[in-house]
Formats: sequence, structure tokens, C-alpha cells
Amino acid sequence: MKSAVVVFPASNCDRDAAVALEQITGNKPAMVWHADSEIPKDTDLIVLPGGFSYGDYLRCGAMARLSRVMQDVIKKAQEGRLILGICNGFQVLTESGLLPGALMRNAALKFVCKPVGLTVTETQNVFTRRYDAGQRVVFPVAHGEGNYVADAETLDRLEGEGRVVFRYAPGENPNGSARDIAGILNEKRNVLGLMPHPERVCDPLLGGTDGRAMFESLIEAVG
Amino acid sequence: MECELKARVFVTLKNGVLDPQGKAIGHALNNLGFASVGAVRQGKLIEIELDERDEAKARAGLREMCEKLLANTVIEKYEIELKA
Amino acid sequence: MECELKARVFVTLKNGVLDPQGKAIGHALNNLGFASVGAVRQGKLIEIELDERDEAKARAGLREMCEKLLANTVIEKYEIELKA
Amino acid sequence: MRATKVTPEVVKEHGLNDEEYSKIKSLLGREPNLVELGVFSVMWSEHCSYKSTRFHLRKLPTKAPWVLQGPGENAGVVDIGDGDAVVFKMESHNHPSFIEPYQGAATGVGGIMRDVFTMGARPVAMLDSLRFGEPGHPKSRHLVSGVVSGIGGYGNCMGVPTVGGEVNFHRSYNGNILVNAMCVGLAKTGKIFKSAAKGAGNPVVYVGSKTGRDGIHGATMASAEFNEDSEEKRPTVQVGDPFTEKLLLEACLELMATDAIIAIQDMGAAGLTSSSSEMADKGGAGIEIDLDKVPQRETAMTAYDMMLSESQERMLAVLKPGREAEAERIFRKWELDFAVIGVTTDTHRLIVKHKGEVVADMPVRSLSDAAPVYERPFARRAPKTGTPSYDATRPVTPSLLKLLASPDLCSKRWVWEQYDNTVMGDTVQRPGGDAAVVRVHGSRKALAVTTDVTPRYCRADPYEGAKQAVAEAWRNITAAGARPLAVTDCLNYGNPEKPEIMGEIVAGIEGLGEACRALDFPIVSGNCSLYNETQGEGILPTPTIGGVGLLTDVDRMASIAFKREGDAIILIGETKGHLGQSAYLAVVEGKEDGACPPVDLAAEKKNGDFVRGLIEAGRVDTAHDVSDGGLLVAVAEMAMAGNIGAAIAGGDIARLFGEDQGRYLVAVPGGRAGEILAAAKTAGVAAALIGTTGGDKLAVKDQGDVALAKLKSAHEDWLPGYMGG
Ligand SMILES: Nc1ncnc2c1ncn2[C@@H]1O[C@H](COP(=O)(O)OP(=O)(O)O)[C@@H](O)[C@H]1O
Ligand SMILES: [Mg+2]
Repeated sequence: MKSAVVVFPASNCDRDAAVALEQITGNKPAMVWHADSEIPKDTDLIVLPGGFSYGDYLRCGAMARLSRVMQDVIKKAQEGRLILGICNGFQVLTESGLLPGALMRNAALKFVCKPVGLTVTETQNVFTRRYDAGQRVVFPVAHGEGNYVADAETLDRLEGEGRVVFRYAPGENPNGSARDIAGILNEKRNVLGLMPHPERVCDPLLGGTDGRAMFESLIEAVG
Repeated sequence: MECELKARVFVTLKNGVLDPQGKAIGHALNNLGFASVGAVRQGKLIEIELDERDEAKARAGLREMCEKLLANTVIEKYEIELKA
Repeated sequence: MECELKARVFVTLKNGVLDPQGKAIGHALNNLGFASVGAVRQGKLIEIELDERDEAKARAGLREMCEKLLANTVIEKYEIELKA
Repeated sequence: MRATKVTPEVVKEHGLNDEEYSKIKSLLGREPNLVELGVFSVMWSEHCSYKSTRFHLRKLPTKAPWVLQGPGENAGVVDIGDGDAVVFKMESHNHPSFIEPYQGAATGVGGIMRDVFTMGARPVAMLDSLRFGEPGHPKSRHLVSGVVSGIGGYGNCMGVPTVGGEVNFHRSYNGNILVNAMCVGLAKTGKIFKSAAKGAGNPVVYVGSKTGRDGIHGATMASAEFNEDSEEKRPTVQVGDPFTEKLLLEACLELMATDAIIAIQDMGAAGLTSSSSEMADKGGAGIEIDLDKVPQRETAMTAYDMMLSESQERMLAVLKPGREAEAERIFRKWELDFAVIGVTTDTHRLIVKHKGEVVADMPVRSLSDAAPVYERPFARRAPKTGTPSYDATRPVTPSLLKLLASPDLCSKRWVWEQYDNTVMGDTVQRPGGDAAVVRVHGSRKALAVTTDVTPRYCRADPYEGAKQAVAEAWRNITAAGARPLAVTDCLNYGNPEKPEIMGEIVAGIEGLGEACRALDFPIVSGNCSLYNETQGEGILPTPTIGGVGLLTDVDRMASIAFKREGDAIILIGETKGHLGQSAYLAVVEGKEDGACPPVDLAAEKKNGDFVRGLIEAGRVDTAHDVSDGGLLVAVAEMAMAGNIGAAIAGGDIARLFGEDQGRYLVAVPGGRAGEILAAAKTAGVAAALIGTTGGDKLAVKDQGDVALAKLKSAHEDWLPGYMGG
């Protein structure tokens, strides 16, 4: 699998994502600068990493959406390439319109960093096929604005179409997200955005390996 | 100096979108003893200097800025105020 | 319903205080092709419903709220707008 | 303030006394103009010149074979093998944080990070040592909330994990909180950057943010005692922008990968003034600056404004001639300002031009070596002695719960969950244990980091208390299995012009020196923050110690959590039952009195080396030092962390809650207890089997049980409850 990690100004989980990708896929991902015009042609997976792109100014992800490389990311998403947005990357995806809804300030109005229990609610997709449906996993969250919001109709549709992939386990919702939503797919199921950090749980020394199966799913899907 | 326009853009959450920040402020004000404070909503104020004389044009431009960047219309609405 | 007042409080950075956010927004607007956009400053808008009929009293209360909570007067200034 | 004429009042407003002003005149051979006066005032301030402490600081041990850079640069540097170096420093941002907690704390983090990356290191860990007034004080909650979100706001955006720190409350900080931030970075030993601007004719470049009128006279503010109306005056505080700092970090590291830099230094307190004069001074050079070239954020800025501005996220560098374009390309790529603003000279003078005129011209030495050094009179206070009376019949378990729920000992989860503590993918031990452990990226090595001090002890006995702070840091690192390498400090005290405070400072520095020497734990960087008083009331003496240690193999690491049922719990070190100045007396009896526990440095070293040896040999994976709250609190912490209970031997209050130093608890599979006890005997270390792990409660023989769940809620609930969720 060939992957690329987009580096926005003040992305700060770009290295974390690259380390996890290399560890699991055996290939170093291409690090693509936000001002570049293109993602390398043969890229299978594009990761939009966590961080504070453009200082989170105005709204998280609002400025990053306008960066040059995003034009190509949007194009590649439409072509069916796989896009994974983690944390700030998820925010960029909603701001770009690649995923519905929006991520608002955490209900408790504080940044929150801790391991959180999640339920993998959906495994019929390239990102989570190596998990069992209903499986409980623990990924850390680290964000100030992860409160997923969408109108009821959109939420119903996401649920009805099996596009809610991760939910915070009962009682563990760290940010007030609607219907405990932690991660969602787009309609074509090639774009996943999630607030928790799978790339931070790929090494047993760092408190778990629950994130590995996501990358293994992708390898299995792409070959 | 040029004849310029100054715009104030107010970006607020749509009705129906929960505003925990506003609620927290209201709560804090009540706790501080401001009993008459009812609902509180928090939004953004963006002040923009425009090198443009034509009000109608300016307004159209600002609307476009809001749609394209300043507001996330999934959750926010906006209001534009212009003065010379 | 009671006769109520609605207040809008604008909290902005004092002149001279670094406003990287405003600058970034201005920059982004220019890049989007809005060439006439000059300086941009970002501030907060706080909308408050007041269960109070007396405008002067309301205004005094709001000033106090600004000083005590709504504005960080070390770096911010505020402006109050009232309407019935 | 900005009167053009230098009158006696203007001199006084600049915090310079008559004697100092005469000295300035004789150094210049004339009266200074206003710009020069401003420059002198910040450079000669306590904050920049260390005029009260310099004489005493010289006595600290700063050398060891592994120390590559001791005090005197932006941060200390220690060799950790394989061509890697750890670069670290701690700094205070007390006064600004009291005035504007969010920005004060945030810019404190930004400033200390710049100190570290200006040396060529990538920051890999942050720690924050915080002290607030008593919880009931009307300002405390607001300050806690602002400071914590400021630290998180900056550190999180930088993508550097905040992995450790302390939070204490005491009435002596009611009007003067302490915010000490420590940054730890990693560099290559061959790529350490320093600030000596050697050579003439080299371009001086300015990079980062534009200059505004931020925090003008911040440095003098940090050195002046607070009085009633300083809250009213509300001086301009600096406002930070972590986004720009993140870009600055990446841009600097990119430029540092080339060989274009001769010297580089961040613009911290006293901004352009201190960076330019210090670089020239260290390089034995002169420097000429043209202020018209300085990137400016505001209009009509005067030379005075620009020289004294403390705008954040700026750096000054001296490049090799001809490398300007290459450097500019890098900074432009990161969308940062870049300007060649001057040149180094061989005149040994700092010359500042503005609008075609020379607005300052002074010998560089007059700002550094020639700055005043005071051997201020000091009075040593007799240390407190004895043990206050207490109710020896009080039941033990309710006191344990009370201690765990006390503001100083309760869990600080509410704080560190607001910090991204796992970003960068190397945090091997998160906050909540003893030292935090951060892996050296891409290797098996790891750094153990901690900050410590018990100000209560320091007030009872400034000398023993300072010794204890060093010993506790050393112990926390040791408990993780790491070898303690070196120390950074932040010496927070009151007004040094008062002999009794100066006495605390002198004794404190002696205590630090003594402990660091005995433990082979040299001081490589640090910071003094004096005049921490409000209306004449000094804070508790607070010499915060930041310690860094090295684990050569992360797999041989210990943590505090009980890991198995049926483990034997062994207490290492001697227990006499020292209750003076203990958390027990303070919390349960409401008495902060008596002698603080003495530190026997030889025993400290022997016990620590023994415990570390066990961990390094893979024989122990569970260890915790015994500190605040004594034995019972330490056992409870291990039980809560591992979610496994324990049954332990009983004893009297002094035994269970005494704070004798040099002690550790280790837990090993039951069958191995004999072997550990025998090894201790051979090593001449006191050791005793005191209990066994297991179950879901903590049972103290003959004193009753407490359910783990109850311990946890006592420990976890206080701070969120206090902060309102
Ligand atoms: N302000 C803080 N920021 C991050 N971590 C903190 C903070 N305060 C306390 N902690 C963490 O909580 C744990 C307990 O702190 P403390 O009681 O001071 O430890 P010790 O007694 O071992 O020195 C440590 O892991 C410490 O790093
Ligand atoms: Mg400890």
C-alpha cells in the first residue's frame, strides 16, 4: 500500500501517522506539503493528520480546507482513493464538505486527552474490516473540538446507511458528540473521519495496539 | 486616505444548535449575582476593512466571504453590518 | 412575555494586541480573491437576554459583567449595544 | 513613562537606584538617553542580571563528564550516548500569569520552548510546576483554570506532550502564584547551537513574528514586588501565538540542518535588547542594529518601544556572510518574517540606529559583566525543630481518605487531561506516576523527567528543604529505573533586599549544591524568580527542581502501579516516623510545624542505587518513592494505579504517615521477596516486607479496610469538584 500524509502548517501528528504507517505497511509514506499541488499519483491512502493546522484560526480545519493540496485531495476522494482524517484531519474533512456535519467545541469546553473506549459499530468498509462488529477498542482522544454535530436527518441517514463506524462506548463520550459518534464514512465509503487517534495505539509500549487493525484493514483492502 | 468601508460580520450558531459556551457564560453571570440575565449566546465578530466605495458591491462580496469562509453554514448563520 | 431587553456585547482585542487570527483570516480572504479586504480583526459577540426594563440599569449591569467576566480587560475592550 | 528627558523620576520609574545610575553614567562617560536608560533598566533588572543571586549561584556544582553545556546558555545540554543529547531548562512566568493567567502561562511555555529549540533541539516533553493560593481564595479557581488552559493551549498546539508537573495550593501564594515551566528537547551532540556571535562583519537576522508594543517593561515588572495597585495598572502583557511558534520551530530546525548559523538566540525577556547584547557579549564582538529594518506590527513605534518590546515568537541569529538568501528562503516557506537588521562588529559596542540616527551607543560589557552584582546582607533563620503534638489515637483510615482528597495530594488528572500528553508517539509513562517517561524517538532509550519541591519543608528549613527537593527529584527518576543525569531549577523566593529572605535564598542554594554534589546530579540550567511577595508577605521559599534521567532500555522500566495479585510489597529505606511538617499534620491536624524531615544524602544514594539496580536487572517492575503523605499514601497510590488492593502491616500514625526520606516501595512476585531482602542486606540497605498485593481493598492490619473504589473517589473527585466539573 502506498500512502501519503499531508502536512499543513502546525500539523503535529504527521510524524505519528507516518511512524504507524511505516511500521505496519513497511513503506514510508510520502509527506506532502500543503502548498504542493498534487498528491503522488499512485497513492492508495491519503492521511490528513491531527494537529492545529493554521492554528485552528476561525474554525478548526477552515483554513486548511483552502490550502492548495486540498483541491487534489478532494479530487482524489471523488475518484475513490482512500482518505483517512484523524482528529484535525476529520475537522478538515467536514469543513471541506467531504464528510457531513461539523465538529464543535467540546461540551465541557475543555481540551481532553485520555484513552477512551469505543465501539466499532461498522465493519463493512475498507477501514475497519479487520475488527469484529461491536468490538470494544480503546483509542486515545486529544482534542478541544470534537463534538460532532449534524441535523437529525443527516444523523439518521448516517446511521441508516451504516456510516457511523466508531461510537464512544456508553458513558465514555468525551465531548458531547451527537449520538456518541466518534467516526463516520462518506457515502462512497472511501473517506473516514474520526476524532480518536488510532495511530497512537499501534505500539504496545504506548498503551495498546488497538489501532493496528485499522491499518491492517487498509492493507488488506488495497493489497 | 481612500474612502473605505468598514464591515462587521456577526457569525452565530443557528437556532437549534446547542451553545454550551453561551450557556456557561449565562450560568457564570447568574452566579456572579446578575439575576436578570436570561439566555446567552456566544458568537464571533469579524471586523473587516474594505477598500471599496460601492456598498452594494461590498455587501455582495461579504456575503460571498461568509459563505466561502467566515461561517460554517452547517451550524452557523451570519449577519453583515456596513458603515462608511 | 415580559418586556425584555436584548444586549449585544462586542469584545475585541485592544489596539496593538497581537491578533494572529484576524491576520490569518484577512490573508485567507485575499487568497480567495477578495482583493479589497484590508485589515481584519476577530472578536467575540455575546448576545444576552435581560429581564430588565430600565435601559440605564441594564447598561450599568452589562458594563459590570464585561469588567468582571465577559472581557479580559488586560487585553480586550468591549462595546455594548442594547435593544428592546 | 515615555518622557524624552531623563529626569531623576524617569530613572526611578525604570527601577534603577542612585548608585546604579551613577555607575551607568561612568560606564558611558555621559548621561544616558532614554533608549539607553531603558536598555540598562532591563539588562540590570533582577530578572536579566541575577544581581542578587549571581554571587551565590557560582557555588553550585555544574559539571560532570556527561554535561556538555552547563548554565550560561539558553539551556543545559547533557550527553545521553549514541550522539544524542538532551537539552533542557525550566523558567518561571509567575508575575505575568497572575495578571493574565491564560496568556501569562501560555507565553511561559512558548518562552521556555524557544530556549530549548534555539539550541538545536526538538522539544519532546513539557512539565509545569504550579502553585496557587488557598483553594478558598476568591481568585484561585480563576487562576487555576486560566493557567492550565494557557499551558495546554500553547503546548498542545505545538504538538509537544506535557507529561508532568505539580500543583499545590497554599495561602502564601494567594497574591503571587508560581508558574514554572520546563521544556526538554533532543538534539545531536555535534549540532548544538549557541549564542556567541563570534566575528565581525556577519549579518544579524531577525526571524519570526513582527514586533509590537507587547509587554514593554515585562522584565522589570517581573522583578518588582506587587503592590495593591499593580492589578489596576494592568501593564501590557505579552500575547502568545503558538501557531507562529510551531512554524518558527520547524523553520529554525530546517535552517539548523544547514551550516549557515554562527549563533542564534531567542528574544525572551527584554527582547531585542538582551538577545543582541548577550550574543555580542558572548562572542566578544560588537553589534550594530538598524531598527528601521525590524519588522513592525504597529505604526509609529519608537526606538524605545522596539528595544524593549517583548513580542513573542521571535529569534535573532548571526549567519555566515552570504547565507542570507538561503535562510530567507526557509523562513519565507514557513511564512515567517525575515530581515537582516544589522551586522556584527569588532567595536565591542551595541549601536542602535533609528531613522538614520544613532539612538543608543554603549559598551556591550556595560550590560553584562559590568552589571551590578550584590552580596546582599542576609540573616539565617534558625530552622524549626521538634514535632508538634498530635492526637495519637486518631483512626487511620479516615485520615488516609482525607489526605488523598486534600488539594495537594489529590489526583491532578483534571489538569493533565487538558494537556496532550501522548502526541509525538513516545510517551511511555503518562502523568500520574512518579517521573514521566518519554522514549528517545526511534531508539530503546528513554528520558525520565520530573519536577519537585515541598515548600513547606523549605520554610521550616530552607537548607534541608532545598536538599530534599533535589533528593525527591532524584528519587522519582530512580523509581522509574532511570539514572539521574542533571538538574534544572527555578528558584522562587521573596524580596532579596530583606535579609531574612536573602537568608532563605543563600541557604537554599547551599542545600541544592550539597544535594547535587552528593547525588552526582549537576545543575545545568535554571532561573531565579525573586520579589514574589504581595504587600510585604513573601511566598514559601520554593526552589523548584526539574530532573532528567536516562533509561538505557525502556523494557527495563518500573512504574508505580501494582501489576499482579500476590506480590510482596517491600519497603526500602529506614522508617523512623518523622511527622514534622508532614502532609498528615498539615491536612489532618491543621499544623504546619516542627522540623522538616532531614535528608541523609549518603543513605539516599545507597537506597536509590539499590532500587535502580533491581529495576535495571529486570528484577523489579513496580516501584514508587515514598514522599508526601508517607507510607500509607504511597501504598494507596500504587493500589489505585494498578486497580489491585493490598494488605499491609499496621503501625502507629508516625510510622504510617511519617515522611522519612530516602524510601521506596517495590512490589515483586511473592516468591522473590526473600531474594530481594537478601540483596538489600548485602548492600547494607534497610528493607522490610510490609505486605502483599491483592483484592479490591487496602487493608491495614488492626486498623481497618478501605475499598479501592472509595480511595479512588477520594483521590479523584476533589479537583474536578473544586473546579466545577
Ligand atoms: N501540573 C501538572 N501537569 C502535569 N502533570 C502533573 C501536574 N501536576 C501533577 N502532575 C502529575 O501527577 C503525578 C503526581 O504528582 P506529585 O504528587 O507532584 O508527584 P510526586 O509526589 O511523585 O512528585 C505526577 O505524575 C505528576 O507529574
Ligand atoms: Mg514520586
